[in-house]
Amino acid sequence: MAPTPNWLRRRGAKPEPQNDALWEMCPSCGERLYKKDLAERLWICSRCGHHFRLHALDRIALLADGDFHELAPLLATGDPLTWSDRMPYANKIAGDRQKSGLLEAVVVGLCTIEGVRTGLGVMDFFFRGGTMGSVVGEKVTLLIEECARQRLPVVLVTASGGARMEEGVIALMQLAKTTAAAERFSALGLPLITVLTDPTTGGVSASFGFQGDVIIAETGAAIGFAGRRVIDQTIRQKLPEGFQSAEFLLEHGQVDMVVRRTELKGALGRLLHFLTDKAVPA
Amino acid sequence: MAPTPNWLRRRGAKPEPQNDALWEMCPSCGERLYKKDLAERLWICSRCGHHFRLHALDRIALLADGDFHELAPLLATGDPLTWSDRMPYANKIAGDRQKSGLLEAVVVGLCTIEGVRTGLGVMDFFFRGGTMGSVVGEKVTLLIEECARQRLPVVLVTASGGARMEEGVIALMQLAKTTAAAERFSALGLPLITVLTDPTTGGVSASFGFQGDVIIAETGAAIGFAGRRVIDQTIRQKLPEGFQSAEFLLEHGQVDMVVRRTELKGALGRLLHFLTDKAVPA
Amino acid sequence: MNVIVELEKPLVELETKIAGLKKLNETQRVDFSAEIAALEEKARQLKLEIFGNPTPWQRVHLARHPKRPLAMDYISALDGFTELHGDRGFRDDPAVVAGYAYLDDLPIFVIGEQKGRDTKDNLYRNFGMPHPEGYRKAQRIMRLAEKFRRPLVTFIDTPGAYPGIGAEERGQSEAIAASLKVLAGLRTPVIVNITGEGGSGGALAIGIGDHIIMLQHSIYSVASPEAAASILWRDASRAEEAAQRLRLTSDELFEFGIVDEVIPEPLGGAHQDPQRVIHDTLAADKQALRKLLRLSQEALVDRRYEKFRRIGAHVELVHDTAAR
Amino acid sequence: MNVIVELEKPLVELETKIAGLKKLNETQRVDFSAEIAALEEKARQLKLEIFGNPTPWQRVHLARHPKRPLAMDYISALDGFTELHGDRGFRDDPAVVAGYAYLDDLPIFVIGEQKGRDTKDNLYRNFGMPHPEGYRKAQRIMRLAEKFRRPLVTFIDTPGAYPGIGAEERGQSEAIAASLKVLAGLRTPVIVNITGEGGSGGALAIGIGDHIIMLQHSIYSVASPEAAASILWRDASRAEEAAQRLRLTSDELFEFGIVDEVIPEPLGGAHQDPQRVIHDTLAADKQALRKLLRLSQEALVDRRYEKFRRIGAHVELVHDTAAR
Ligand SMILES: [Zn+2]
Ligand SMILES: [Zn+2]
Repeated sequence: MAPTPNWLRRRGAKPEPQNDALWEMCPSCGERLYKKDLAERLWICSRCGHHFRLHALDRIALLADGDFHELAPLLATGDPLTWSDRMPYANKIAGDRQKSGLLEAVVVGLCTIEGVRTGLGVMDFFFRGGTMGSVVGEKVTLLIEECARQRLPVVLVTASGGARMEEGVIALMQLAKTTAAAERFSALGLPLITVLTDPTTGGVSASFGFQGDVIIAETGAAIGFAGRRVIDQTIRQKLPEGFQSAEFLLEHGQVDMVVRRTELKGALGRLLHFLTDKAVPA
Repeated sequence: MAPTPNWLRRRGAKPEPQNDALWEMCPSCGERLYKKDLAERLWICSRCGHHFRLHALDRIALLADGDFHELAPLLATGDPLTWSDRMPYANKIAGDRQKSGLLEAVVVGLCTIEGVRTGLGVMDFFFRGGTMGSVVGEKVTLLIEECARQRLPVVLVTASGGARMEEGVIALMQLAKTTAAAERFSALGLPLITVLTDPTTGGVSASFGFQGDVIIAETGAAIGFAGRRVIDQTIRQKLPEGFQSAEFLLEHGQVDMVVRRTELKGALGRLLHFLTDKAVPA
Repeated sequence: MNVIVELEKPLVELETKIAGLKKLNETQRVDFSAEIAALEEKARQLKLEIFGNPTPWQRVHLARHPKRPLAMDYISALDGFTELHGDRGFRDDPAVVAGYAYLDDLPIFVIGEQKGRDTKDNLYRNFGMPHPEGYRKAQRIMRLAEKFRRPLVTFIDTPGAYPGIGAEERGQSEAIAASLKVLAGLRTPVIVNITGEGGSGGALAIGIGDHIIMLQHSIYSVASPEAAASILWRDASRAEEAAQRLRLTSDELFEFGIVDEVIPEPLGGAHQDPQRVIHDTLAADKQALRKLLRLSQEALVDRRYEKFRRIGAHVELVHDTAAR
Repeated sequence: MNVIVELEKPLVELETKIAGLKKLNETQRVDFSAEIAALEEKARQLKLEIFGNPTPWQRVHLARHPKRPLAMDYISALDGFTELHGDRGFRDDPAVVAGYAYLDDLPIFVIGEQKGRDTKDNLYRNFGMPHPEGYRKAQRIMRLAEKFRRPLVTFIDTPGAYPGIGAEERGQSEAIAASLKVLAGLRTPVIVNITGEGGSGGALAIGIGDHIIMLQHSIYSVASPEAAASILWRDASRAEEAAQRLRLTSDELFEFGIVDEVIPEPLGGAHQDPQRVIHDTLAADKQALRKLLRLSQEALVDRRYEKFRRIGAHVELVHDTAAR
């Protein structure tokens, strides 16, 4: 484990992009929102309650008690297919690093949540659509393995378009790798809690996303295996109301609970305490 | 285990009821069938293939290689509720004994099936509608326990209207008792195969009936939890075609296979060999 | 029509009258104390007369009383209950509630069969009759309890598993059979509370445990009296007769050794003092757990095996009385 | 339109011609041997020209060739295959076949993804695209293999899991995630054969094993080329380009260390000599099993863990190049 400087301070060093607008429009109700207010309200629309997608670092700041010791912070893709289409994959990655301030689509580390020492992995949809390639697979695996060693619970917050096409079947194999780690971890009697945020689909939902002992969906998140577009093209019929929404999944028995962002830390803290506290001697 | 005389010889001692008709009508196609022929054809209608309900002893003769050592042959109900309605429960039992030539609704014992030493329990619908009370629960449990001791597979052939009302909640508890035995047996890595025959419903289908590692349904058998009458009364809507038939259950993923009576012994033999033979050293 | 609700009518009238007099007594100068005392004595007598020794059929209606505390009333009385949803396969069944909570300081998982309070709620809860996915949700929670070594506490209150097309299509039998199997081998303490109706396999599916607690006027039966009458005599209207014969009351089941502990109810039933009944039930749960938590997992599962292994009533004949 | 079927047309014509001449040769007095030999040489040349070095896109179509041996062709070649059906919860999914059989004398469980041979059959098999209940049936068979200590052999041939409403409602993600988890920890040898299309998570769900065998012209990909093109460029018509880039051929996957063994196909693809390909595949399965059966359960599962653990391509940077 690399000793990392205080995470929140590090975040402060992130340069505010020059062309950032001051205002953001709510994609749900259309309200024009002042970005600074929005950030203070955890990126929840003050008018309709819509949950904007959250950057990994903001999510960590929201969930961790203050400390966060990042694991494998400098892991970067080896570009196994030496992929290139309109531009080399390496360039796309470089662009995403620039935009997001992250080296890859997941940040993993150890922290405390409401006083419980926990492994925490958070995906970032703004980096390659949160897709899982070698680095995401490796970092999630390293986190789970480290927590197995230290007998700590793991919380994984997903936001992902699935496996990363540019890494081909190597990306697909990350489903197997992370699953194998989760399986071993689970056999030790340790808890894996997953938090599915908007959007969680494909290879991430079909691996560790749905392997949680308890699965929490964030309010309004789109969650599914196949993307809506693929389904539309395949079946060419009207999709049911709320299809693939967190609430739809709850009704169909797929997730344990739907939780608003403002309640998330509390819900996780209670659950972690419940699952890990030594039972009171009777 | 009680050393029992050769089963088939014993069956010969069963007095042919005086008023037995020579002919039987097929409930499926209406064909008038000569009973002696019918018995020779394993009680399968020669015209439409309808499988008549089979007596436990006929079923044992069909499945066992010739030997059958009955367990707990003399177990009889203790009438725990001292039940009586139009007549005392004890009298009903006495009548069923007279009619069926059995002491209770299940016969259990050890035998070989296609050369595999196996525990075999067969229910008889002609004894109290194959209902499960104390004796059925106890005998099935004893069989499973004996096979656990001897590390033998168990085959249970069900035919039952469910738990026996006249033994009240004591009958209900037989679901728990047989399940507990099946669970322990299963944890030893031993195979339980169930064969669901016409009809299998209620407490028997909702306990060991559906606890088989492999579940075979006999062609045309009616299988379900709730009886058709109860469902009709509850929902008052048309039932789908073939509802609760073996074939319906196959389609709905509930049973592994539907097998004709003529193929049953072969199918069981192959399965038992497959599950119990020592793997060939590679 | 609930026969207890009918019987309660004169009592309710009397109690309304007493309440009125009491109010007068406070606001007027005339002293009604004597009249009030007389009426209260009369009410007490009436209660005793009506409820002192309820018949099995009356108990069936006490168990189904619209004001009787429901599973969620017990569960809500625990600390920090959080509901967990879904079978991960088909649907979240509202007839089964499940989650985790604290019984005083003790972390437990809970499962309950939940009826509705009114018609709308009952339609949502399907009158407390689970579908296969309800039992499959329960199995998931049972496994969590085992994995995280937390005791499991269940609350039974169902007429039975739902008899419907979808329930059969999705394997009601398999769902119950699998629940029974999971509970039979579960390596964590299981406490069962029969708080209302314990109907058939649908009740037993969350009813195999190490300590079975039953409320005095709950019922527990191989089938609901109506279903039993229909099965036995093809006549559901003979339910009262079936209730009498089925031995479904707490005292009889305690005698049979099927129920380990009976929680007394106030005169007139649990709904006369829900707080007390809920408190007593949870206190009993806690006490039972305290003992069970001392056992090793192996001892616990062996003990549970023996507990159900011995239930039965059979005799060994000296010779074969069958005609064969 | 299958590009291989198109390419095969002149070859098929030529072969028809040769067959005609051969018949003439037998029945007529004139000797056509020389002509036949010449045409046969031409056919060989044509075959080599067309199929000698198929492009990735051609391989995609070889893998999808309507005459390519399907899962059931391999499974039927085993001794005494008996199909086991159903997920015990919702439906028997015809896109997944499962059961038990003997590989020579070795008792094994098998699971295969099954396409149809014609339109009607394909509708029944859903073009080999499983629903959640297909994966849940597979999990049941995996567990049986573990319980009875029989090896598991799987046959992958699917464009991917079915993207439909019901599939999503019933938890396609959960079904695949659970299958992966069961396979990852399964305490019995698992052999995986990629015999046709290996598409996405729908393939991997029966694809975690101890020895991965791939037919020479099968494909194995993170997504079908059409889906990948649609995801990458929102243009499914650029599938050929995607096929080129995705590195989905057996030689590339063998180089990556993802595939352990490649079964050569006859010139022109497996459908040119199905018997041989099926034989070679099953022989490879047997040989692999022979080795794996020597390992203890622990060693086996550890080995499988390490096998997938090391797949990846990442580097450790010396300093943070992100702008944060
Ligand atoms: Zn808004
Ligand atoms: Zn007929």
